[in-house]
Formats: sequence, C-alpha cells, structure tokens
Amino acid sequence: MNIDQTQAEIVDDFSFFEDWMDKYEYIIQLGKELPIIDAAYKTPEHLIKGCQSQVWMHAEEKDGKVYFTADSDALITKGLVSLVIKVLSGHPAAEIAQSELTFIEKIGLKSHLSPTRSNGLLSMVKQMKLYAYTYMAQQQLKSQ
Amino acid sequence: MNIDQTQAEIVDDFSFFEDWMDKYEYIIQLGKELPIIDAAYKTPEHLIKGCQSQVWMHAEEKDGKVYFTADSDALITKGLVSLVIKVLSGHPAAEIAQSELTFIEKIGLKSHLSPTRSNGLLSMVKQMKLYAYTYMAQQQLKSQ
Amino acid sequence: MEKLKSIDIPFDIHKIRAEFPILQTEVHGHPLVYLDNAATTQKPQVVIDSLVEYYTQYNSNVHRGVHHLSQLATDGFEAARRTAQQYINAGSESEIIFTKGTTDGINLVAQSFAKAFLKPGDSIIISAMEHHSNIVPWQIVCQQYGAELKVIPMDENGELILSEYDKLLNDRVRLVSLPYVSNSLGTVNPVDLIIEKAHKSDIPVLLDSAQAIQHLPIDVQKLDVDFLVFSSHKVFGPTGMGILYGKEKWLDLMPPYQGGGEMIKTVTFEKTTYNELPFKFEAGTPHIEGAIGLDAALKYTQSIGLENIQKYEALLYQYAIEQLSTIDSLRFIGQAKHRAGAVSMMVGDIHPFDMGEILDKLGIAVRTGHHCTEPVMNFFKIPGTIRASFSFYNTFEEVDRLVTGIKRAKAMLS
Amino acid sequence: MEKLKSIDIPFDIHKIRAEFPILQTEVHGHPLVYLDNAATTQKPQVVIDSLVEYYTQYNSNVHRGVHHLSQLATDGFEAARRTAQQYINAGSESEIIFTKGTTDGINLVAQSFAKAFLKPGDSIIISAMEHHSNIVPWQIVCQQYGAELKVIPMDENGELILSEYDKLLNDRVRLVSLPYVSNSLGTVNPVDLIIEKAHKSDIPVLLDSAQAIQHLPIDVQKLDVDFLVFSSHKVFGPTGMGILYGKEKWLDLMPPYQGGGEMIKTVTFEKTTYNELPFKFEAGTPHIEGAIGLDAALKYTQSIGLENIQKYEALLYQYAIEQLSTIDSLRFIGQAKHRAGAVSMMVGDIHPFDMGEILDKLGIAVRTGHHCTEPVMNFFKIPGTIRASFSFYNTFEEVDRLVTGIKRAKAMLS
Ligand SMILES: Cc1ncc(COP(=O)(O)O)c(C=O)c1O
Ligand SMILES: Cc1ncc(COP(=O)(O)O)c(C=O)c1O
Repeated sequence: MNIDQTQAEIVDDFSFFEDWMDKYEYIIQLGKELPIIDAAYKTPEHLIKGCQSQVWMHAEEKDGKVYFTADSDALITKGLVSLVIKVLSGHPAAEIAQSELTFIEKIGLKSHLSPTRSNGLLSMVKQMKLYAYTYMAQQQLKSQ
Repeated sequence: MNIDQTQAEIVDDFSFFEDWMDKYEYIIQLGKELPIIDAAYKTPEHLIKGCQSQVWMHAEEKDGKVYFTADSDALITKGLVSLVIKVLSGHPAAEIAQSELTFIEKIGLKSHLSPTRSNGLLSMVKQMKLYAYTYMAQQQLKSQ
Repeated sequence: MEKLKSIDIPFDIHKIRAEFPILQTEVHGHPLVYLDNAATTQKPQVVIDSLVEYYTQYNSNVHRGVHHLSQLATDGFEAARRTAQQYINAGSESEIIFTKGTTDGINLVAQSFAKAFLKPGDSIIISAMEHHSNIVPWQIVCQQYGAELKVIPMDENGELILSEYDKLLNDRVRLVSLPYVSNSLGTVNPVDLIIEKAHKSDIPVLLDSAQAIQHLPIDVQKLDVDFLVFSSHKVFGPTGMGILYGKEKWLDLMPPYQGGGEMIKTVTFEKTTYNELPFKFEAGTPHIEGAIGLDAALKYTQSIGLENIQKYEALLYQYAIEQLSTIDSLRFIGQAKHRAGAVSMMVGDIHPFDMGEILDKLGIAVRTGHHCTEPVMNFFKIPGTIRASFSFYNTFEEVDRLVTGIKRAKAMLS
Repeated sequence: MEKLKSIDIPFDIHKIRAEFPILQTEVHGHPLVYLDNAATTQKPQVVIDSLVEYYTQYNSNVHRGVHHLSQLATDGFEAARRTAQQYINAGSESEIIFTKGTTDGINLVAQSFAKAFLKPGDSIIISAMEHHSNIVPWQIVCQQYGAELKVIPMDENGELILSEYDKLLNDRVRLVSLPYVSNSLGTVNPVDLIIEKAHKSDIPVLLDSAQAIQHLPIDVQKLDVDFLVFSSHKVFGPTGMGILYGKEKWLDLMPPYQGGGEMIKTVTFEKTTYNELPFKFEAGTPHIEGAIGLDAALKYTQSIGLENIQKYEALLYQYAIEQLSTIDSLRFIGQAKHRAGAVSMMVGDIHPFDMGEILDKLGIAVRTGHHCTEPVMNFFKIPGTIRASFSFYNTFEEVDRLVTGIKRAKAMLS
C-alpha cells in the first residue's frame, strides 16, 4: 500500500466510530502497535519536546526505504505517533517528503485534539519529512 | 446675616434658574464681586493648587472676625470662591470652623460641577476652616 | 452525596449557577463541568453587564477630564478602588494600586522594593511551593542587585517546614514573599505565623493571594501583611486587572515602577515630580473597564458572603477528597491538613495529559501539567498532575461526574 | 458644510454612528458630541459583543490547557495577535507583544533595551512634543544608567526642527523615540525621514503611535521602524490592552521585562530559561478579553478601510479648522502643515477649564489642560489648551455644534 492508500484506509477505519471516546480507544490501541524505538536511541537528540508530553523518534534507511521507530510517555501521543508512522514508514524518502497528510484533517484530529496535541502532531510530521529530506540529500551526495 | 442665613439666600437665588447655563452665568457674575486678594499676597504660599486652575487666598482677622480675599485664573473657579467667601467671610473664627456648608449640595453644585472643580471647592472650604482654627488657636494662646 | 442535608448548604446553588451564562453551555455534547477555576474563574452576568454598561453608557478616559462622561468613568473607577479597599479591609484607598494581575503586582514590588532596599549580600525568602510568578521576578532582582534567593522547604505533604524558615530569618533578609494558598497543592499556609515571625525581625511580607482571594475572607490589617497581590480574573472579574495592596509606609519609600501619564505631578525635560499614592504606581491610561468589572465581581461575591463561600467550598472539597479516594491507584499530590481550592492527583502512572484529554471529551475541564510550579513537580518527581480546582458554583454532582470520568479514562488508559 | 458633496464622503456616516451605542446618548439634555477621541475612543457594538461572547461562551485561561474552552480561548487570543500583525504588516507574529497600553509598551522597551544596551555617557533622543509617557520612562533609565536625554526642538508651528535633530545624532545615541502624531498639537511627524536619518547611524527608532493607529494606515516594514507601540482603547478596542511591535533582531537581544508564568521555558530555583518570542515578554495571564476585543476593533476598522477613514477625517479636520477660524480671538496651538486627529486652541485669554465646563453643559465633550504634555504648554507659555479631537464617527454637524458652543461660552466668559 502506498501512502495515500494507507491514509484512505485510516479514514475508513475511523469512520466506523461515531463517538470520539471510541476514536480515542482506537488511537490508544494503535499506540500498542507502535514500532518501539531502540532504548539506545532514547536520548535527548532523538527527543521531540512537546508542551506536555515527550516523543522520541528514530529513522533508518533500508533498501531505499525509510523506517521510523518511536516512543512517547503519553498513551494518546503514542497512538498518534503510531498512526503517522503507519502512514509514512517503509516508503522511499522522496515519497515521504512529498506526501500530503490529508487524513489528519479528514478524521477530525485537527479540530478535536487539543492544539497542544495537534501542534505536536504537526511538528512530528515536520520532523519526519526533515528526516526524509536528509536521506534524499545524502543520496544526492552519493550519486555525484 | 449669619452663615446659615446667607446660605439660605444663595439657595433661594439659585432656585430662580432652571437652566444650568443660567446658573453658570450667575456664578461667573459672582466672580466679579470677589474681594480680590492684595497683589502682595499672590505668592506661592497663598496658592491652593487645583488640578486645572489656581486659587490664591488670604485671610485676615479684624475685630474678632475673619475676612477672606482671593483670586483665581479661571472665571468659574473665581465665581465659586466668591460664593464661599460670601458665606464665610466676616464671621467669627469659631462660627466659620463649625459651619456646615449645606448650600453646595443644595444648589446641586456637587453633582453638576466636574469632580475636579468640586474637589477644588471642598479643599478651598477646608483651607478656610483651617485658617479659622489657626485664629482660634492664636486667641487661645493670647488668653492664657 | 445524600448525606448532605440542604441545611448544610448556605445558598441556593441552582440560583447561583443560573447567574453564570457559561455554566449553561455544553462541551462535546456534555454539560460543561468547569473544574479549572485555579486557572481562571467564570463571570456572573452582573460582571458582564457592568462591562456592557460601561462601554454603552459612560466609556471615557479618567481623571483630569471636565466633561460628563469623564466624570462618570472617574467615579466608577475610583469607586472600584474603594470596593477593593473595603474587600480586603485596607486602611486607605491610597494603598490600593490597580495592576494587570498578580504577576504584574509581584514584578512591581520586586523592582521598586529592590531599587529602594536591596543591597549586595542581602536575601529574599520565598517558598518551595511558588508559582513561577513568585520566583522569576525575585531571581531577576537578586541577580541584578547581587542578592540571594532563599527557599523555605516543604515536606511530602506539601506543608512548609517552619523550623527551616526560622533558620533562614536573619538581618540580611529584606523581604519574605509566599503564597497564601498554593495553586498546585491546595495548601493554605499558616501566614499569620509566618508574618509574625518575619515582623519580629522587621522584615516585610508579601502574600501572593492569587488562590486565596476567591476562597477566604481576607483582612490585610488583621494579617498585618505588608504587601498583598491578586488577579481580578481569578475572582470572577475581567482579565488584565489586578490589585496590589501595600502599606503606605513601604509604598511611600519605593520609587515608581513605570513612568508616564497619570503618575506624575509635573514634568519638565529636566525634572519630574511624581504624583502621590496610589497614582504614583499607575502610569498610563488604566484598565478602566477592568476596574469596573472587578467592582461588580467583588460586590457579587460579597452579596453571597465570603463566609458562606468558604463553608460551602469546604464541604465540596471534603466530598471531592472522599470520593476521589475511592479510585484505585489514585494518589493525591499535596496532603496538607489545611487545604482549599485545588486538588492535585496522579492516577497510577497514567500521563496527566492523557487523562486531561479524555476528561475533556466527557465535558470535564481540568488542568494538567506543572501548573507553573515546576519546582513542585521536581520535588515530587512527577511530570505534572491532574488538577481539579473548585469554585462555589461547582456542585456535588459535578464531583461525581469527575470521579466517573476519571474511572472511565483510567479504564481506557491502563 | 453645504459645499461637501456626498460623493466626497467615502462611507455612510449615519450607519456608522448607529453602530456606536454611546453616540446615541444624551449629556445634560443634549445629544452627546464626543470630541475627546485622543483621550479614548468609543466602541462599536461588534467590540462589545465580542467581550460578551467571550465571557458567556469560551472564557478560559490560555496556553497549555488541554480542555475545550482553553483551546477556544487560546485560538481567539492568538488570532488577535495575527490580526494585529497583519494590521501593521509586521513580518512575524513573534514580533507582536501584548501590553497594557502605550505607556506599558514604552516602559517595557525603555527598561529592557537599556538593560541590554545603555551605558554611561550614552544618550537617548526624544522630541519637544512628547506625551509624558514618552518622557518619564526615558528619564528613569537615563538616570539609572548615567545616560543623557536629548530633545529635538520644535518651532512655533509645532513642527520638529530637523536640522537640530541632525546635530543630535552621533555615535553615543542608542535610540530615538518620538510620536508619530502629537496628541496635543496634532502634528504628523515626518517619521520616514527621521527613521532614515537614524538608521544611517544604525540607531533604532521607536514610534509612539498612540495617536496614529486610529487615523493612518501603518506599515512597519515599509517604515522600517524598530519599535512601535499603541493602545487598544484609542483604536476602538478595550482598555488595559496594547501592542508593542519590535523587530525580532532587537527583541531577541533584550532581556525579559517581567518574570512569571507564560514567559518561561523551564524554572528551577537555581536557573530559569526564558520562553521564545513573543512569550518572553508576556509574563502572567494575559488580558485575553482585551486581545479578543482588540481583534474585533481592528477588524471593524479594516472593514471601513483605513484609507476611507483617513480621507473622511482629512475633510472633517479641514472643515473644523475653517469653521473654528471664524471665531474671533481664537488661536490654534500647533499649526503644522501636516496634522491629524487633534485640534488645540485658546480663545482670547479664557481659561480652557472654564471653556471646557461650559461646553460640557452643552453636551460637547472636549479635553482641557496640558494633555500630559506639560513641556509643550511651557513652550507655548500657556496653562493648557482646549482640545477637540476627532474620529471617523464625528460629523460636520458636530463641528458646527462645537463652533456654536465655543461662541456661546466665549460670550459668557468674556
Ligand atoms: C502620544 C501619546 N503617547 C502615549 C499615550 C499614553 O497612552 P496610554 O495612556 O494608553 O498608555 C498617549 C495617550 O494619552 C498619547 O496620546
Ligand atoms: C499562586 C499563584 N500566583 C501567581 C499567579 C499568576 O497570576 P496571573 O497569571 O493572573 O498574573 C497564579 C495564577 O496562575 C497563581 O496561582
């Protein structure tokens, strides 16, 4: 599945839930599927400091694709990270960099999450694209 | 006429005017009857500084009675000083000290004048009573 | 809940709630349960009306104006000062300074007091349970003047250790500044005793009363406190407004904090003479609307009666503690014997942020995080707490909803 | 009056007046003629409504809150910052600091800038036509840091003498601070030129825009001004609120002004790290309601159009000057070629206070006295002036009433 297909699937999944409490249950559940960051990487350099919760994230390239692992001290945050990783992880850097994450808006996360939380989500996405750009730059260098 | 009689007369005079503009005309007119302070006394020590206009005032005792002279740089203020002097001047210090100036309230000055102005009026009255008390103290000293 | 006889409750809570329009609203489809009163309080209709009335009928700049509107505005503004004076029983109107809020008031005192009295080697005493607003201003002046900031420690219950306070008091201490009531722990400090001890060494005391003014009757003369500050927005009045009470004997010796209109007597380019109290400390056009709204708020609170409020809130607080205690693995952060206003807690190792977000979806507004008291969080070694803070318009049913909400969120988050 | 064709007037003045409730009131039995706009402006219904809406629907403390109301309040508050940014075309939101008003903004810059940059022997330049709020803060810091306050003189017309300004500029000058528009003379200063000259020597410029923001379109990037301050209450918004614009490059180098909540990143008793811009300069709970009201006010003004306002006010001002000139023995204080907002005058040797009081009884609100610009009064050797100051909701008929009123008062007072 490419990035947009995963997004579509997530939007579909969320449409099953009418109640926001159920959506939260689902998000929390997703947190449990998060590919957890190696303890060795749980350092200040891998920290994305939000206002109230913390996220550690690591990126790795394998066979032309970028894989993310992460963790957070808050469960809902963890679920959100998991969602974004589900969408972006395992794709070529160029696709990640150019992706448009429309699912966030579509499933109402942006308007329902606290701004602290949704700003955190946005800065997470930004960080992931930054990783992707870094890999692209490295590839560029290698190919020269 | 004693202090209260003069007050009654003033209240009576003012009751002729329905319009506040007429009352102002009258107050301004009264300013012209103000016993003007001797130029020699128009010094900083005789100054009662209001917020927007200035009043100079002098008190003198003659035959057991206190006489006031004054001046102001603003005409309405001058009229108000004139009113108060009309009431208080020429009476024994003790009477001045103990007088209650009910006419100010009665003719509506307190509610119609700007507070700047009516506060000025009150501090003027205070100052005059202070003069009176000073004379009383001096008499007391002399009589000992 | 049923145990409480209506006879215990000193007012008609339904009537009171009806006076606060926002309490009639819904959040995420649930009737709002507003338990973030330590952050800011809601406004009764009379306060809202007073603002509308001001702007539709007599808005004008104050002081010095000869015209009618200016008179009305000045009267209203100065009446607010007298209301505040009377509310805390200050000796004189000139001891009541309008500020922007608690933080502004503390900064004013810190800067002006330091300029007049602080010398290298001196010290200022604060406490372990300060809001940042009562830490940073003192750090700034201490650094500026080469003075030292000393801290009265607290114990695990969130009570100040007074024997340690005694040891800090010496003749280099210039001022003691501490909260009457802690915003993150709810602790009501023994301020009478603390003031008495400081005064024995002629040291003045500032009480940060941001969390006391809406819960306790305050009498500055009885307390004999030297400075006292609070925010209008935490006592049912508008934002952007606060009160600094200061004893005349101190305020007279302190230089002005800000320069500008209103605070001067005469100005030339060479020399400026400052106005008398309270105007010396009120530079610029004041927050006239804020004063008028605060006036309405204080009068409203007085009409209910601080004693009634205190009595009702004590019952409510007690009930909340009892009911919350039934939640498995919930622990209170701050267990001082004498508490008011705020209840801080942790549930297992659930992140407060997660808990807050789920509660919000159930219509329950609590605050999570460090509540601007990071040193308190460091002391307890936690990232933050879940804080429910009460006002007299909260009900026993709302406590029940909070407890149910926490239980539900706990189930989701465990 | 008749000369003006309706085609000249860029909006429907009756519709506009209907939007300001206070303009429908009477004073002493006469319809109010409010000509004290330089002191404070009246509020349109949309501003009043925004306050009511805030307190009845989403009042809450801002930032860091997870709950719904806190989100709405934060959104509203930060939207106001963007509105202000866009209003003066600032490059970034982080250059927009919420203050208490102009005076607060000037004090903030004076204290923080001085702390970072002012050394003994340095100087600060202000002008001969300053409001006290742009004199006293600089006197205080100059005294504090051993610097000198220098003054650009003006001529009899109330225009700054730029050749003298040139002479004052040297490499010990740290900052130039002056009014865009004078509140007592109405002079619109040639600020482009003044800024350009200062920048040639790398000296930053602060524009006190208290009397410009409601009359002229302002573009801080085009002006290339370093700091700009104004008050909400003078631009149809609530009291207790103001804006400080500062270039990031300066604000970044300046230490915070006040300490407390919101302005910190982390706090321990040993060390505090400050938050980034704009929060570094916003200690304490902000005046949320004030920001929301200001937002409504700026949007309202924009909906009318600053160019339209400027055009209409120019016609009105011109008409006022013409009509007032017909009054025998009336002389204008301040006759600069380029003027806006305020008209100051004397009538014979009638004390302004007397004139103001009589006009008030006729329902006409003007201000009398020194208008917080004592040095200006000393320069002209007068005790004060009668000042009529206009806004776009004033009418040509109101100018006529002013003229008639002055004539009547003059007859009484001569
Ligand atoms: C030119 C000028 N500067 C500063 C101020 C002070 O503004 P505020 O009193 O709102 O702080 C005023 C207002 O009176 C003014 O006209
Ligand atoms: C104890 C305490 N001090 C100071 C403050 C700061 O008050 P404000 O933000 O209104 O200036 C608060 C409010 O959060 C507080 O709870």
